[in-house]
Amino acid sequence: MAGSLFPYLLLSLILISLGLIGILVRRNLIIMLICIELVLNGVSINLLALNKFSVNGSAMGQILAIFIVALAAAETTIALGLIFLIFRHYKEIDAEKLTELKG
Amino acid sequence: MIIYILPEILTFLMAVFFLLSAFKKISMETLHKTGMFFSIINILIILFTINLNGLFFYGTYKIDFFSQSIKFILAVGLFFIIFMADKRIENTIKKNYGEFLFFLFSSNLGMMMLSSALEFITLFLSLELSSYTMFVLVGFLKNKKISAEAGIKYLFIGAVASALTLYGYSIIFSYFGDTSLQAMRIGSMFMMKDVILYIGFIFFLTAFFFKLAILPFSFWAPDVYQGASTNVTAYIATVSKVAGVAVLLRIFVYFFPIFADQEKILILISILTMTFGNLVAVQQKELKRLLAYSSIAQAGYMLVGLVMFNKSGMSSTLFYVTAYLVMNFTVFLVIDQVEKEKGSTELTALKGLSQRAPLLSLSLLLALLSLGGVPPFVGFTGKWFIFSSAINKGYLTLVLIAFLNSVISVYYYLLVARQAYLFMPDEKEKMKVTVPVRVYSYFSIVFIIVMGFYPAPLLNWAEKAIRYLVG
Amino acid sequence: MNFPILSSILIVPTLGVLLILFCKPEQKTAIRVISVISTGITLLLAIFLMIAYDRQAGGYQFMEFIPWIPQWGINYILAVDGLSIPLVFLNAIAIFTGVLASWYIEDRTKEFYALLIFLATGVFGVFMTQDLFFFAIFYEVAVLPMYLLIAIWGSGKNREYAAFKLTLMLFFGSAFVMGGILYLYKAAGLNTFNLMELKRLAQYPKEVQKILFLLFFIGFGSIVPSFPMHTWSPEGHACAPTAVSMLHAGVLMKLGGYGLLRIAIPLLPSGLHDWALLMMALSMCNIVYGAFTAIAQDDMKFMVGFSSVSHMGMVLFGISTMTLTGINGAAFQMFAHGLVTALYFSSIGVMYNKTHTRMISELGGIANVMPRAAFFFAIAGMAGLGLPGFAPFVAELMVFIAGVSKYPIYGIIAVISVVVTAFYIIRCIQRTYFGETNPRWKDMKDATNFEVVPLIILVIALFVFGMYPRLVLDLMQMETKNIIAKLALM
Amino acid sequence: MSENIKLATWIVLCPFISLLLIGAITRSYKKLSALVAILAISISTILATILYFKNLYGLTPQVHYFEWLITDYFSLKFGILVDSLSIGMIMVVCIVSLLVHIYSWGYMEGEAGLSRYYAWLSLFSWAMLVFVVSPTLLQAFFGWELVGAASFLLIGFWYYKPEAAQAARKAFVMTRFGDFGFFVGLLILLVVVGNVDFHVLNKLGTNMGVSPKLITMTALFIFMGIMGKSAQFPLHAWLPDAMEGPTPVSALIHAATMVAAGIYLIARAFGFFSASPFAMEFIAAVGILTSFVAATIALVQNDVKKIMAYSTISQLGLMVAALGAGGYKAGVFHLFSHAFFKALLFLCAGSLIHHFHTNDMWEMAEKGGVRKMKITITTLIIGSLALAGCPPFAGFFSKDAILVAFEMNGKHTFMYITLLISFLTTYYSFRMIFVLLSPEKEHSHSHGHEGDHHGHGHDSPANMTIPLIILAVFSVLFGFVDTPLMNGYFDKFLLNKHEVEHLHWSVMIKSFVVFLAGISFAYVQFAGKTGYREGFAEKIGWLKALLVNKYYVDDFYFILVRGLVYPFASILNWIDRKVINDTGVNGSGNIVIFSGRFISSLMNGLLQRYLGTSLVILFILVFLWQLI
Repeated sequence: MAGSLFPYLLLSLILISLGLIGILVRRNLIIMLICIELVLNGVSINLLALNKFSVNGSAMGQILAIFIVALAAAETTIALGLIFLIFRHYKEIDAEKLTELKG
Repeated sequence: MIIYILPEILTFLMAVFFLLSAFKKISMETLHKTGMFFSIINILIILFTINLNGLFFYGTYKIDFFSQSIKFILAVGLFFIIFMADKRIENTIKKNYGEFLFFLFSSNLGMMMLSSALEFITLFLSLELSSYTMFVLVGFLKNKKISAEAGIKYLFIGAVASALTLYGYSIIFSYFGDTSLQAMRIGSMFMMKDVILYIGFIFFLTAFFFKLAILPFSFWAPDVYQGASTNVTAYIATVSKVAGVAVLLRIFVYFFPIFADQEKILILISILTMTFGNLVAVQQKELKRLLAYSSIAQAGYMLVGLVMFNKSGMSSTLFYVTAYLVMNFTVFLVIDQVEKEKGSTELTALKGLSQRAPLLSLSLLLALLSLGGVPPFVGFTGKWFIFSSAINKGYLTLVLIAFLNSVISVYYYLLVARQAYLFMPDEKEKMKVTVPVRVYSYFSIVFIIVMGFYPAPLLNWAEKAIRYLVG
Repeated sequence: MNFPILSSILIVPTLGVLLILFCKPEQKTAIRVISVISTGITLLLAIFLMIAYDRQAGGYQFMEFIPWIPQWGINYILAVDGLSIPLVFLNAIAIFTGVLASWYIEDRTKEFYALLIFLATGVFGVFMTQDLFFFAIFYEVAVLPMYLLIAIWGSGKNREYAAFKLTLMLFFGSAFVMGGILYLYKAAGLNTFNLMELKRLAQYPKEVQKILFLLFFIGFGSIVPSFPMHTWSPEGHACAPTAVSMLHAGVLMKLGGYGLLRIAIPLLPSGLHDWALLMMALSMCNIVYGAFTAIAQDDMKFMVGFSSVSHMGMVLFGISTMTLTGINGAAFQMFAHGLVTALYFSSIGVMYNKTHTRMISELGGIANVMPRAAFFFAIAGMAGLGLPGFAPFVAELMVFIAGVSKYPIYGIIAVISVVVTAFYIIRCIQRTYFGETNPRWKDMKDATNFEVVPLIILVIALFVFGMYPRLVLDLMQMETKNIIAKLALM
Repeated sequence: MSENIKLATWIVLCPFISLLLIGAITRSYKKLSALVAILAISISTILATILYFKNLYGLTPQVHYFEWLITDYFSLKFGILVDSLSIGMIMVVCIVSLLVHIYSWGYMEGEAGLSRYYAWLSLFSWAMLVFVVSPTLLQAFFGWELVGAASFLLIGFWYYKPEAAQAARKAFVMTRFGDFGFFVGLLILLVVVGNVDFHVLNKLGTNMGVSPKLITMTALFIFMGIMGKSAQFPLHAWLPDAMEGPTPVSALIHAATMVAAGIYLIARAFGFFSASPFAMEFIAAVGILTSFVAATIALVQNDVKKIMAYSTISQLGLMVAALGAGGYKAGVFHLFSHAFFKALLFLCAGSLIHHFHTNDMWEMAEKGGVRKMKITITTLIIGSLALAGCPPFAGFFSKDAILVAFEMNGKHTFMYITLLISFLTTYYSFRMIFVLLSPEKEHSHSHGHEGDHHGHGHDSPANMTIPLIILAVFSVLFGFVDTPLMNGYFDKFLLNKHEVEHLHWSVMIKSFVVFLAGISFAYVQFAGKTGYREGFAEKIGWLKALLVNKYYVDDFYFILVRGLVYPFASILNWIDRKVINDTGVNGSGNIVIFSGRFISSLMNGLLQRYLGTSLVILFILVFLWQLI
């Protein structure tokens, strides 16, 4: 076997946790968008690794990974559209400033 | 074969038509009329295909009485929304009404496919389709600051939720190999269930909790309900809830063997959701925000029904969610009429409504009391079935907590109703109410009272749908 | 009996409500006429029921059975027996006199009468239904309109607070009742809400009975106002309009007692045994505490509210003795107290319409100006303090006999309330009606003939059932006998 | 149903019918309702006399029941009991009530609520008759309470007068306090014995099932009720204030019938009471104490009706003491005779008040002209002589019977105290007579109050004086009933004991000597002088203060109510308002509101805070999983 499953799982866990922390810490919306991409990629790696090692005979994992890429793209376009709108209203894209709706 | 998936195809074509209409100068009224016409055709087609049965696309797409009836409800919900978005709507929507309808129809298409999807990839794709279109709908009011803010919040929380779902699914996938839910059910019969699988399952559920606004991922609801335009909020609050419940019904049927005796965690989540929704709703001064928290609380009650993993629990949840659609839509309709009249959705905007629009305020009162679970109305009967299925599994404390929660909910629903009945209106003259709204109010009053007192028709329909689902 | 008399008792008022809703708000007289006719017909039906019920056979009669939702075991069952006929009759009188007494309502009469009759329909439903699902529905239908009735047409500055407190506390109680009913349904395992089947077949283990009875006691106790949950009752009565407080204290409080006697005790006898002491202690508080607090009240309706708390405490006290006399006394006290409180509130209402104040300190010498209103309040007072010749004396006698035989010391302490009740009622009569007339009320005119009609009906009823209680007691006896039989089995 | 029972039922029903008639039909016609009431009571009196003459020499008790209330192990019955005691009492009640009805025709004419007055009188007579004929203690309690209610309504007849309202309230509450004891005694008997018929009760001492201690307790409880109704020592304070009511009412209720109900009850349940020696001792002691206290207070009273009230309490005390000492015949005989001459005295006082429009005897004396009211003053003197116990009059024989009873039952101390009391009685009654008869002043300094000595010459109208004459005749002749002259008719009638009692000369002489002492002492101090004179009691400073303040009993009750009942009620009210309502109910409401407010402050709109909390909750749930 070309290697064991564990390093892949570890890598994807690291990627996901980095992404999540990035979303919570960084205030810039676009950076947050990048972090979401990071999380999605982590999940794809995890999916591919599991499909290779613990599931034999079906490539559904890899098909799903491809779909994830497509979905991420769609999501990013909508997100950028909205961020563009916020920039027009708030003149800055800082997540801390978006507190008009609260309570 | 075409007949079976005719509703989906038609909805897709309608969506494309509205997309193209954006380029031509078509007036808002004609678009509104065509939209209404198309949704009526949609309803008729679904009615036509209601009793069909079949499995398509290599077993990933199931058409049965359950999925067709869910599609019927979604189509009726869409019709209500379009009929509400009449000419007095905000002018940003009025100017690009075509795109508005395009997103509405595509989101409806996503939800329709969601109710029939039997395989994870189709399921996830239709879920994302409906979510993404709703992100756009929320941010549709370009000129309003809060709409953009609501949109971005809705998107980010949605994105995180779907990412976690994918991660959860990857764990589940490693156990079964095949993405179709049927394989999972058979596979899980004889395999040893360990902790990792359950953790994977909880992560898997996050996107659906996000859809239904159940506690871990429900914080978006107040801001989005308040930020979006009232029509879009109505759409999110009613139709997407029905779709969410449908997909969870589908999932829990197939995941039942894995999850047979592990429902304690889900019960805890439902109690937390109920209590969170009711407690915070008491504070709210703004109508739409109050309704957001109330919809979180209602989602808690629905989760109780879902989590019971037995036929009666599921049929009562389906009954409750249908009734919830009608009740919630009535309240949103009244808020929409008042907002168009007064321009504000503050609690005080309803002041003296009973003098100015007696019919509207009566339907508002009945809908609110029914949401609060007050007996002669359908809300109570729905709760009664859910909790009697819950108590059949011996959860007495859960039922007591739920009933006490509904007592708190009666308090803030009465806070809204008292504005209409106890105070004198500022202006004296009567509020003009268009005929369709008047017809709908009569329909909702009759529905709420009759279905509350004699629920057999709705209940039999729900049970038949669940029989097909489990069947 | 092919003519569905019981459903007609439910349908006639509902038709009345619908008719009222369809006429325009300005046609005030039409609205009033419709409500009087509909409640009048119901009263005739109730009287017919009282006569037509053949007393030898006993048990459930006039049964109507329609399967409603078979898969959940819910069916529309209406049947009456010895215990429910008097209470249906009481409710019919209360709503009829209530409608007559609220002739003065001018603002939004349409909604007022619709809600009032809707409330009475709920109470009718509770007393007649034998299905737990419909019991739950009618139980809260009876509570639901209270909020609007008090908040909109009530009097006094904090009537909103009183309306909210009343509605929420009653809903809080009903939450426990609902939980209890559902658990009854599950623990019986017969998959039916039909009360008659449950009574015949259901066997509940001891500890289940213990928990369930506690649930029902908290639920029904909050509407009977048993001690800790009673604060809504005086405030609710004080702020409610006359007809509403007549109906409320007259009939609504009996739902709790009736619920205990109909559902909790027959199905959970050992539960009653476990909790009898607690019930007795709380009812003791009710009786003595309610009576003493009534002394310190300056508002007449508050005083009557606390006296209702004290008298309803006797119902619980009667039940807690678990003897035939005690339960009979409790059932009759529910009936008698209903009449007395209706008379109290209507007579205060007659005076209140003219003086617009209920504070004893502000009123004085009203009898010189309004001798008729004074006379009727005096009669209500005399009946209230348990003067023989009126119905409450009989009930108190039976409850105290059972009390003294079961708990001698507590029984005697409970009897003290008789003196205290006399003290505050006579004090109220003396300070409001006797003595020189307060200059403010010099030009009051006396109660018109029309206002006096409901009062006369109530006085006659009080007197007839006081002098010859067996008219109602024999009816109740049949039902309480088989309750006792069930209790004896324990 | 035997003949007697039929008669008795009609006697009882007549006043009730008149009450219904007045209440329903003749309410607005004053004259008509008065006629209806007088007609009804006269029919009852005629039937009563027929009943009396039918069984002139007493009869065995005849009872007829009907089931009023059935409970599980016993049934409560109502009915009619006719025996010599009840016939005697019916006769007394009917006669006095009839005379008072006629008397009030004159006294109350021109009064606003005359029909209401006659309605309440009929209610009272009906209730009293129900009480008299009751075969069971429960029906007795039934009549007992109704009588109390009727007296409340009649005392408070002039309700626009605040003192009348206050007096009515005091009367009702105090008697009600007594009734609490009666009710508790009744309940214990019902529970222990199950059947409360008098013939069962009277034989209670014999049957072993019931412990003597229990009999004593119930007897004392019931006696508490009697203390309330018949104004015995601690609970007597209401009777003097009850004089606020119209005088005919005082004559009927607070002299002859209602206050005598207690004594009648002891007589009726004499077997039951005598079953416990301790109870009898207690009753006798309370009786004699009341009698002494009331007699002393009467010495310093100036209001004519107050003197009569205190003398009634004193005579009642004597009757209670006689019964307590075991003198069944003596108590009942004094009860009947006292009813006649006390009613007479009250009615005379009434006609005086009606004439002079003032209650105070000194003012009457100043106005003069009392001598002119021939009939009133002569009947007044006859009544006082009877009260004081002058030989030929009724009072003498009945008091003598009591003295004999004390002596026979070995209560010598009681006998001497009674002699002292009869001395005081003679003294205060003749104090009043002599003050009234004092020679008119020479009008020199009649302080110029309104000079309307309007016709101070003539007497009260006919319909007031005729009852006086009838009652005077009774007060004179009734005494002989018990003497050998009519060969011991009263013993034969009451106890159907056939041998004739010989007169106890020693006792008679003693009481006559005491009478003479009393009348002469009063003559010395009061006759022949004008202006305000002071009796021996008023001269002693501390005694006068003590007696005027009525032994501070009223103040005691005032402090009890003000200092104890009201504060206790307000404390409870405070608890109810603050503790249960504000902290308990509102408290739980506030918990919901504040927790909601706290959470909503958490939701401050920050996107990253939302995501953070969501993820944290999710991870907690996942780890918590294993613990649930």
